[in-house]
Amino acid sequence: MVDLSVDCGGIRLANPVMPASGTFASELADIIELQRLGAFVTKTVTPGKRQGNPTPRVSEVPGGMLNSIGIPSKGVDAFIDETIPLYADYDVPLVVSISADTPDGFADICRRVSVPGVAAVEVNISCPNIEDDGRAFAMRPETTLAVMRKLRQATDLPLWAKLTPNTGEIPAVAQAAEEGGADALVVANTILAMSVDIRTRRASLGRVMGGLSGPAIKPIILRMAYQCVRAVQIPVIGCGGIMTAADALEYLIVGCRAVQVGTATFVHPGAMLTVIDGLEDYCRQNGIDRIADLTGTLSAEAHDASLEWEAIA
Amino acid sequence: MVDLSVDCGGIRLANPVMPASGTFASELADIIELQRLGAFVTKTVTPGKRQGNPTPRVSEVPGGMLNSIGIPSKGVDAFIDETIPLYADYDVPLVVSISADTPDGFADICRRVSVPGVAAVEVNISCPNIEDDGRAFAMRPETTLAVMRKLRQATDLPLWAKLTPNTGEIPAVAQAAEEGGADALVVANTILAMSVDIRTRRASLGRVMGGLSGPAIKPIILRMAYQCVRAVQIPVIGCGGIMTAADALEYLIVGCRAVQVGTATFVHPGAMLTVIDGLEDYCRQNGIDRIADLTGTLSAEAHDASLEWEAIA
Amino acid sequence: MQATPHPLPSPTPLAPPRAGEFDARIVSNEPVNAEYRLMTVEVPDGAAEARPGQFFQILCPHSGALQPFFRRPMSIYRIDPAAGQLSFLYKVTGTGTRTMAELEPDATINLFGPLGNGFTLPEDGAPIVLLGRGVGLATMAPLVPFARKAGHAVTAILSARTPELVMSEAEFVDAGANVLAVTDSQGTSAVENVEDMLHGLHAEGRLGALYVCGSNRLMLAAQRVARRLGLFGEAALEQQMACGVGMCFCCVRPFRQGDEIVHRRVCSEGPVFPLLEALEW
Amino acid sequence: MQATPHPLPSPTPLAPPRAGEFDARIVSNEPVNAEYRLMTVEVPDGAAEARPGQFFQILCPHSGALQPFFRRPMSIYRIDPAAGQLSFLYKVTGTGTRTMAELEPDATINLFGPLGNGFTLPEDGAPIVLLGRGVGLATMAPLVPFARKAGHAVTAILSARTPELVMSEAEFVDAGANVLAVTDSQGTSAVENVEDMLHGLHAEGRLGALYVCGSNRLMLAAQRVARRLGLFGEAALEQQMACGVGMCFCCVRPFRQGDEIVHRRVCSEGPVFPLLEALEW
Ligand SMILES: Cc1cc2nc3c(=O)[nH]c(=O)nc-3n(C[C@H](O)[C@H](O)[C@H](O)COP(=O)(O)OP(=O)(O)OC[C@H]3O[C@@H](n4cnc5c(N)ncnc54)[C@H](O)[C@@H]3O)c2cc1C
Ligand SMILES: Cc1cc2nc3c(=O)[nH]c(=O)nc-3n(C[C@H](O)[C@H](O)[C@H](O)COP(=O)(O)OP(=O)(O)OC[C@H]3O[C@@H](n4cnc5c(N)ncnc54)[C@H](O)[C@@H]3O)c2cc1C
Ligand SMILES: Cc1cc2nc3c(=O)[nH]c(=O)nc-3n(C[C@H](O)[C@H](O)[C@H](O)COP(=O)(O)O)c2cc1C
Ligand SMILES: Cc1cc2nc3c(=O)[nH]c(=O)nc-3n(C[C@H](O)[C@H](O)[C@H](O)COP(=O)(O)O)c2cc1C
Ligand code: FES
Ligand code: FES
Repeated sequence: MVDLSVDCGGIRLANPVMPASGTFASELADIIELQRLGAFVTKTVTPGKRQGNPTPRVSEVPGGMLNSIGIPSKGVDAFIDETIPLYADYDVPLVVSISADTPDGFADICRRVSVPGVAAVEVNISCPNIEDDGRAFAMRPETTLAVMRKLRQATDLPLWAKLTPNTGEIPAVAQAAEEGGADALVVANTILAMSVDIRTRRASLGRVMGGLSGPAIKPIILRMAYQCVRAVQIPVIGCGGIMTAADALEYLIVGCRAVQVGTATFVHPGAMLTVIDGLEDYCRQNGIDRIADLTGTLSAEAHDASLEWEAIA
Repeated sequence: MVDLSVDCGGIRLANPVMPASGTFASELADIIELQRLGAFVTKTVTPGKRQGNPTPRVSEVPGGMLNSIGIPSKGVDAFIDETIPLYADYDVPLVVSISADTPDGFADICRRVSVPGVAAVEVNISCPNIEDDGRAFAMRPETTLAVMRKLRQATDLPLWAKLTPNTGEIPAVAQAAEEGGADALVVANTILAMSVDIRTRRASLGRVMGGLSGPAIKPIILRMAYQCVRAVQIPVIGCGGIMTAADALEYLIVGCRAVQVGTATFVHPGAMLTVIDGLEDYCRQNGIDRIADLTGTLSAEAHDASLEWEAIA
Repeated sequence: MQATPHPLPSPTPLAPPRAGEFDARIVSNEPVNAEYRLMTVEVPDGAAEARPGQFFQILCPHSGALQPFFRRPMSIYRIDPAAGQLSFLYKVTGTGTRTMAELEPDATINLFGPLGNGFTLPEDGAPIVLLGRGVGLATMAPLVPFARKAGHAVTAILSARTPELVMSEAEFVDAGANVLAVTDSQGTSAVENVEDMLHGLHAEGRLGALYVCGSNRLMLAAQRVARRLGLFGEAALEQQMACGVGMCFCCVRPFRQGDEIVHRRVCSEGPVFPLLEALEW
Repeated sequence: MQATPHPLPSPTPLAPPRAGEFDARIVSNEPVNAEYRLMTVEVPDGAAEARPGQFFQILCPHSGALQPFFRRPMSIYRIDPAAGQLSFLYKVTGTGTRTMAELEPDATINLFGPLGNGFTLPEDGAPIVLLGRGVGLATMAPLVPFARKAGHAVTAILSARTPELVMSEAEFVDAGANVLAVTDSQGTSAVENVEDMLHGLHAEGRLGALYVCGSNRLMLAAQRVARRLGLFGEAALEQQMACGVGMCFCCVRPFRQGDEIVHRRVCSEGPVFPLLEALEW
């Protein structure tokens, strides 16, 4: 028997596989055995009600998808009353993803979702901060540190900071999140992108730009996860383009403690379970008793060269 | 007859399609009719001789490839003596890509390659600047402005600045390049990424991290090209993931004046010619007499929303 | 919530079977006309219990440069629980349907479903009228045998560009529907004419509830008639989908709910909605 | 530059035909043993003029989850200009070769080539010895008929794990080579034994030039023998490729050039190199 459990950012998970925010909902209970997941992560909830973006909200591109769903939200009160209870019967830690457009608003919603039944709070700091010209909090270390400090004071629950891959300085942002009190990092959200329908000459999304997710981004996010692992002491949760156990293994090997699976669930509703099974098989075949031992086993010999690496030219 | 010619950053091209630096060499003359290309762009040359990176230097990933070729270079003197003359017999503008690891070194090599037979200089400022901790020049607006000012003084030839997509502030970097004297922008170089062989638990590249290119990056680079088009007055040359004429059309529609084709040539050696043919067909079928008229024809109605866009959440 | 009262008792909900992902063997995949094809697949126990109006998310294969990433939603066109078979009637339009069209019998195709909420029938055996065009006919076809079995008289108004393109007429007739074809080329498909036909059917006692799919114009016409006559009705709607099960919120459309305009997910809250709540697109 | 003098006149360069990208019809694609398959394709005029040691860049199809991105380099195994056919002998190892293996006769496959520089033969009709293992046999096989036609006696030492895995023995014999098989299971493939065999062949006047491919150990042995006896020789090498034509510099390997270690591109400066310049890998 392989021990798949991991300690991750203040909570213990039965296995390192969980859904990515916005790609999971209780509706999935009709289709797969939710009890088998390492954690539940909810769609980001905002303080007030929001409609989300105009349609078309998604578009497929080679090896992935664009989305500009935005954050349609019924507001935090309805979320606490209606959504949290949906998961009460499961013996799986519930991680609530939150966002707000000011640091104080963020702290406030964080306080409000810190209720029984919630195991950790994932803070989606990849969203725009209206006090910084609409730049996402996690674009810069300074704004990351500031918002994380406020969030840290707002809750005793474990805090997971979800970073944006759109920044040019992810290691520094990761360090700022750690310094600000994050218990784990989720690396990362979607990459800003777009596509055009050449027949109509219109952007394929109603909002023109949107977030790229799916296999296309995996090599980029894997690199960022690896950079973060080397920059901080807290656990890093890899998230980007995981379709199979092999993809999840890459994240664990470069040093992630756990992974989130997003877009894959849209293509294969059972993708998370297939990943869990595949991780177990890999461990068994490779004589690994505890999956936690796999974390950070990237062969060391090439590391030094990469330390100085900045661009490829 | 469709007029495919475009004015682009100080030179006139017979058509808007050219190779991306590092994915083209005179060897291609044995295989395709080079005379049909809009321009020639050479592999980046550095002041001195360089070996390049350890192997494996490439790895395939879903929808693209990683490379850590580095810049093996025979040095600028051999380049001027041996490489430039190879293109003397063609009636196609020759664009020489250069790089160096200090601003002064950059200015110096720029001066030296400004010889007869060279139509424009592409400055690969996506490469590390040893005076800025090895960060690439084009990671920040300040270092971009500084190096572009020096380069501008070093040559009277048109200067094309090739940006890196690894920055979090590409519009500001684009503006700095323009302010520093660039005649056009090439958007963009490869995206830093990595992958791991889960059997050996080694990075698949000898250098661990490398640049992602090919279809996987197209939606990201297209977004950046669009952002740059809106940020500057000088022409933008789109470069990233173009495999077909449809891909090139997306770049033109969002506002690029010309395009560069890289990785596609490795898969289909005739890719650039297929793109040229496809552009001509599209113009003919859509009643467009001059391809230059297609630039920037993205349907305007959705633009406003995207102006405020910063992150998707 | 139904915006206007209707004279029929509350409809019977048809509980869908549990949805699943599975590989199905293709029995046949033949062109029906220049644009449409009919694919019949063998499905595991239970899946053939799907209800009219429900749909499957089809994983279209990759083929050369065509690399569909999302699944494609397709209504169930024919349900044959005895044979354990389902059919899809689909229009070959883009990437995914083109690769679907290339599949040969005996190949497998990955399906996810049945998904969504099917049509509901009035309880009192009232006569029903189906109104459809194009792909909409595929969605409504399986309602005919279900409604007949439940004792409803069925009239189907099938709209198309030309008489040759009126699809599935035989399918509807065989299943026991009274079919009226209207076409653009004969000038019979104009909205006013269809509205007149509906009033005529009502006068003859043949219109007790109204179902519509596949055309915005027809839906608006059906809404006017249903509002005027106080009829129960349903509309099956389309929207681009990613997850197909209510998680991603990409498939929303606006609906009238009392005085409010609300967003609902076509996949999980539909694709069949109360006729009078649907907004035009 | 040849590092040591050799007693043979300078070799005859064999000018390769112009390379091109084209779709080829597959004539057959059969397993040869548990690991290897043989694919024969019909090629347009000119392409069948390829030279031994040259290779093609094969665009392997996408198949389900297997999505090879790069082309795969494959040596030409058999050249039949009369029939306008070429064959590749390939080992099914990873993504690309697995999708190649799925192709049926009459399907098309996209090829780019012929590429690279082939083997050169000594001018004076000296007897030659080929030394190969595994995939290396595929690369050297077409050299046999070429060398025989040019008047060279040919001995081929074929190395393998077991006698059953000695590939292409018949191909070599039919083309006129004297074949010596050495295997691990029989204990005959050890480097020392092979070196002894080479010395023996030299003593018999059967070793005038030496060609090696497919094993680092064998290459080093061949280098020792060639250096000791002052022989002309060539080694065909492998390295991962992207462009296949010298543009991307991913396929470099280190070589001895006088006192220097230099990088050369296997695709365009090779894949056949002077034996004594190649460095072990
Ligand atoms: C619930 C439901 C049931 C449907 N039933 C049928 C049916 O029985 N027969 C039939 O022919 N068609 C049906 N459609 C429409 C069908 O899904 C589209 O024609 C199909 O997705 C087009 O895919 P494509 O790859 O050919 O086109 P592409 O243009 O390549 O598709 C690109 C993207 O747009 C989406 N898309 C394109 N058109 C539509 C559309 N009309 N509705 C929703 N998404 C779309 C695709 O799913 C894909 O995500 C149904 C749609 C829905 C929502
Ligand atoms: C000039 C040349 C001639 C060759 N001739 C033959 C031949 O006749 N028969 C034969 O069976 N094999 C030959 N090979 C090796 C063959 O190219 C590889 O076995 C093949 O590329 C493996 O592809 P894959 O998709 O199965 O493996 P994967 O592991 O999926 O390949 C991943 C990547 O590594 C590359 N790669 C893997 N192994 C090798 C290798 N040994 N050499 C170069 N690249 C490799 C692939 O091309 C691809 O880019 C030759 C190689 C070269 C360079
Ligand atoms: C449709 C969709 C909606 C998403 N919504 C959210 C969200 O509400 N909050 C959030 O933090 N991330 C959201 N994401 C990002 C995912 O959580 C994840 O970071 C990203 O998709 C990369 O992982 P993947 O490639 O496995 O999908 C969303 C992604 C998609 C595709
Ligand atoms: C093998 C390889 C080598 C490259 N070398 C260079 C280089 O020397 N200088 C440079 O500016 N860009 C270099 N690039 C980047 C390309 O010019 C181009 O910006 C990038 O590949 C994106 O375009 P693509 O997706 O069409 O390949 C290289 C790319 C590849 C794949
Ligand atoms: S398709 Fe995902 S919510 Fe409807
Ligand atoms: S494969 Fe590109 S240089 Fe050899």
